[in-house]
Amino acid sequence: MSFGIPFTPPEASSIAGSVDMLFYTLLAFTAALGIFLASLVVFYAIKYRAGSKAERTGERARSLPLEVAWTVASLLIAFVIFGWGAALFLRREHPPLDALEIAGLGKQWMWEFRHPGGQREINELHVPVGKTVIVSLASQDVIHSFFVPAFRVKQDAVPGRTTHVWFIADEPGRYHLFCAQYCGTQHSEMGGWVTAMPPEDYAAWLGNQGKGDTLAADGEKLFRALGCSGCHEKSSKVRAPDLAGIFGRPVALENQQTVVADERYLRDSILEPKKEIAAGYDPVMPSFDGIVDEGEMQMLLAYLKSLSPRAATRNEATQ
Amino acid sequence: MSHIRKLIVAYLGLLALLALTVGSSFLDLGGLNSALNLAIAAAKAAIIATLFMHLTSEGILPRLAVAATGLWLAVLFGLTLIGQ
Amino acid sequence: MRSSTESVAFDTKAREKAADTFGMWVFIGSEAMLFGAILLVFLIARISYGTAFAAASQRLSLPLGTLNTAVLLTSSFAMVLAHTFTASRRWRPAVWALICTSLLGIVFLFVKAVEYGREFKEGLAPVLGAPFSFTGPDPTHAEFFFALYFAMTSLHALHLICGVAVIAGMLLLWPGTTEASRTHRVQAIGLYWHFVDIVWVFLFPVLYLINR
Amino acid sequence: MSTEALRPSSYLGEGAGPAAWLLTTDHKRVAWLYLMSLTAFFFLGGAFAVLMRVELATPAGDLVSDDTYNRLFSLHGIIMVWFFLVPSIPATLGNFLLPLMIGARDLAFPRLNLASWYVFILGSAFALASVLAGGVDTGWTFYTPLSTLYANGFVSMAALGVFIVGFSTIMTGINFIVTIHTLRAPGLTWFRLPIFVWTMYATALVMVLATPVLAASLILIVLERVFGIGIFNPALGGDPLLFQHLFWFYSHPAVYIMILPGMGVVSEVLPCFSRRPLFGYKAVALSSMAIAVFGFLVWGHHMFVSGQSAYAGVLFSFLSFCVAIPSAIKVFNWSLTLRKGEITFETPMLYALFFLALFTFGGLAGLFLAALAIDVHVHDTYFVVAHFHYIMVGGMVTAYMAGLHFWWPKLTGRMYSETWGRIAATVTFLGFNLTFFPQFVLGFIGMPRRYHTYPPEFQFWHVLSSAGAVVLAFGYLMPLFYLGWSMFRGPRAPANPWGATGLEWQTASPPPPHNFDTMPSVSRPAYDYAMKGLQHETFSPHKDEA
Repeated sequence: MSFGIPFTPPEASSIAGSVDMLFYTLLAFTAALGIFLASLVVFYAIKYRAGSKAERTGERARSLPLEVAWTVASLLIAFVIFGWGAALFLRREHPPLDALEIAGLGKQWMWEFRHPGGQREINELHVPVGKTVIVSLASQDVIHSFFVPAFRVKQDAVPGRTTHVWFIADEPGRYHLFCAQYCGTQHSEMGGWVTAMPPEDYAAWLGNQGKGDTLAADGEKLFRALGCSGCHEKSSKVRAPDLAGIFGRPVALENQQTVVADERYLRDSILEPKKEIAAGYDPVMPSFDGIVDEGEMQMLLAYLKSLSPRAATRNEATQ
Repeated sequence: MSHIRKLIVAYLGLLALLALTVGSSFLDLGGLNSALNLAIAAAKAAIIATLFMHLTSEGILPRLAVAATGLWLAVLFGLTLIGQ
Repeated sequence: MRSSTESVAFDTKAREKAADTFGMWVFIGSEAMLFGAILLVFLIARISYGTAFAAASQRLSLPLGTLNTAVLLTSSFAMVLAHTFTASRRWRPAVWALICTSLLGIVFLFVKAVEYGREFKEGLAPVLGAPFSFTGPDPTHAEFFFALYFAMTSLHALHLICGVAVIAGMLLLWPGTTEASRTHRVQAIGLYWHFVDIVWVFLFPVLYLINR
Repeated sequence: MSTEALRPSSYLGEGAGPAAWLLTTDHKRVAWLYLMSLTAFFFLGGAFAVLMRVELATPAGDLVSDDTYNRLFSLHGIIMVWFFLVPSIPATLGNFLLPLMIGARDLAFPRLNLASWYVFILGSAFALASVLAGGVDTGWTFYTPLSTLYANGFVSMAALGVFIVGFSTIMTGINFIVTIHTLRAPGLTWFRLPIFVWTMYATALVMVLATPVLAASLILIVLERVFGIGIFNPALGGDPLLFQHLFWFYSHPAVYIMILPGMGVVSEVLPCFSRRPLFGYKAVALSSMAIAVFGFLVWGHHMFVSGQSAYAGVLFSFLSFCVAIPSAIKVFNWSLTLRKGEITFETPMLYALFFLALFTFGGLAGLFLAALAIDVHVHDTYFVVAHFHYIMVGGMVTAYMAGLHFWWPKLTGRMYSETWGRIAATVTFLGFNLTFFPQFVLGFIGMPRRYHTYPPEFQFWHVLSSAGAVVLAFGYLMPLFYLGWSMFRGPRAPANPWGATGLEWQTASPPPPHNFDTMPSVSRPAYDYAMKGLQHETFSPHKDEA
């Protein structure tokens, strides 16, 4: 019917259907309203054209009931659309438990992904169908944006912080992956394909990728190489906080406040250790700003998360 | 002449407030220091605006301009801080 | 009749004066948004890096800052005197008051320059490629503080320089101007001058008085 | 009052020569200075757009390189937004008409008005210099840290140009606010003002209060690029999202700077050619003010996927739906104005009706973008591009053309060719829809914006859009010729060729140097078309030529 001309994007994720439902409902509503207004104007334009014999008595230039009526009606309709859109949007905050977490790193001009097993791909992302996938996004340089139209998901990757996007692919296939935020010269080349495959195929694919170390294991190596373990291990002479089980736990700070040790806190503690000092410890840790790049940061975070096995799959801060 | 006397009092008041704000910064009031400093700054601004700039005696229009600016600054600060 | 007003648009002097005053206030509102936006940037940074900012703030010279605040308040007082004298057509004291105002403005700029010089010498000026050396707990964000400090104070100083230039120009043209236009101009520059003073009244505690 | 026999000397006749024009403080001449400069920028920005569309006719990047393409869309945006759309109606028609409409001899600050044009020219010089030096590749949004640390174009120079032009905008804004408050003719109360004046007031308010925030963020960008201070640089403790907050605090209200004057023009044209008072005058007037105020509360809807907190996103979405209401009210009122009218379809009316269609359409598309879950999908795609152009080009530029034709007799004292006018309006309307409607589809199927190359399955829609762009270009070139021709050869226009109400029509065409021979006073509401006693001079070009 469509002669190869695309009119709609593929629906390939668990949320795509509900987003499209809202889209098409809104489309029907706006089309109806648009056609109604257009017909009204055309009707008036013909009926009341100069010289026509239309009845023109009883004209009024204002009508308070009418103004109030359409203002209230517009408001009510607007609130319904708002509520619907917001309810779907807030699901972004609450990914299902037991997710597969993949680290995504944007840099000019490529996407680099690391699977939990350490398998690395560039501008390609393989994911299993039917399983929640959380991509934790970071950027090496400028702002990028992870966009898979078929999944109806998009999230900016902002330098200096970690953001998350999650989806459940429900239709095997190859789908476009784009960078949606303009990021410089080769912006339009930055992207590739997301391949959604049945879980068994995904497992097989992972197996064929060669046995790299896991992301967490790489992080652990880095943790030793950078000398972090020198202070943070229990046997160390320098008194530094023990990091076992740190992720997701509340930390008492010197200024009497308490923060939850989320990714933001861990990242800041590595790059800006003087910012939030854990209560009872001297502020002796040097900053690793400029020493640890974004890719290495993801490894370190994966390692630190792996020290709290229960919390690691829960994603407490999807923004 | 009483007008000039009023201005002199305002001027001395400004200097007194300056002394107060500098002095208070040597006391440790916790989070209150910043609040106090800003309150004093607002008081100084109010003195300058009403007595030096005749904000309240030039009709409604200048006050309208100040009110609009205040509203917009509040929006800028408020909504940006919410977004943080 | 039209000659009594400056602009062809008005037919009475009173309406023109009201319009001038209002125009100046709208301009001040616009300027307030400019400084407000930069203060917002500062505020957000201050919330994130409170300790570093407090430590960096300690390195500013409180005596010089306080002196400068007093100087600027005094200049505003001189300005309002000039306005009062012009209103009662006492031209000679008005001129002296204006001279005082601009001289105090220059004193402020001079003291500010001394402060800048001190900060450059101590390596606290992360601008123009000057080396930055700060021995404190968190030099990165102390540098951030100084960057904002230089941005904000130099923008303020730029406004003050404009004010001094306008007063100087007005004094040069003084003998040849009509009484009506003198009143006009003193009124307008007065409002501007007081506004620049108010900006400093906020900058001073925000920059110099963080947890002394 | 102004009969053909006793034509008073017009503002156009007072002193020819470059000096008489370049040093004028007459608001009508300053309007012409702006009109000339803005027309040049409009066609420059349009040329960039056509080049872009030609490049996009094929999926591969075969006409220009990626760097060149990025510069094309950046310059297209920068020039169209700051050097055409923001000043367009206020600085040309607004400058010309505001004093006429309120019965004043000039704006409150005539010299400031002239100065604003020189500041505009200075800013343009910087912008053009950056174009000639090699352009900018940041997009018109100057997002950090791309613009501060990575872009290799002449960012500082362009930012400086925009910064300076901002001052000219502020000057115009101050002038308008003060003029409307202090120079209204006796009896011209607020609720007797033409809607055009209301929208100018609302626009001026936004100009004065939002532009300084843009100025601040541009200062910080330049300081960051030149002096290396790191306010938006995460490595130095800065926050790249803070820039987006500051930028959109200005730039979202700025789209209301661009559209409000268009709404004002249409509110003048529709009643005139329907011979009916504007329906719901007070609602339209107050909704303009509501748009100006609410417009400041919604900037965060540009940042739904930026990483700002989800709850801020929900709040901004809610406020965005609220700002849709005043626009909807306006559309309903405009439509009902036609009811029981005596409608004729001269060129300005055609443009106004096209505005109504395109603005409504673009506004409805805005509902999709404000709805959070849909925005996540279509954000940063061609859907946004299409929405923006429906409002800005379909809405604003169409209204600008309506206004230009409507007041052309007043500006020049000449009539343009009605036939050519109607043809151009229709060609523009068709070309516009052909260009931008396919972009809605493109956005929905996932085509990101600012792409130099794209996957081949999107080509069909891109080809349609590119073809439309060529038609649209012809639609905009036509008026350049027939309006230009009419300036010298067009038949003389009477004072009130359309039989319109409004003070500007009560003085001669073109008006005398200080606008009115006798200063008017007002005792009737605006759009008093029901009143049959109004003195109409019906216009017939053939009678006049003979």
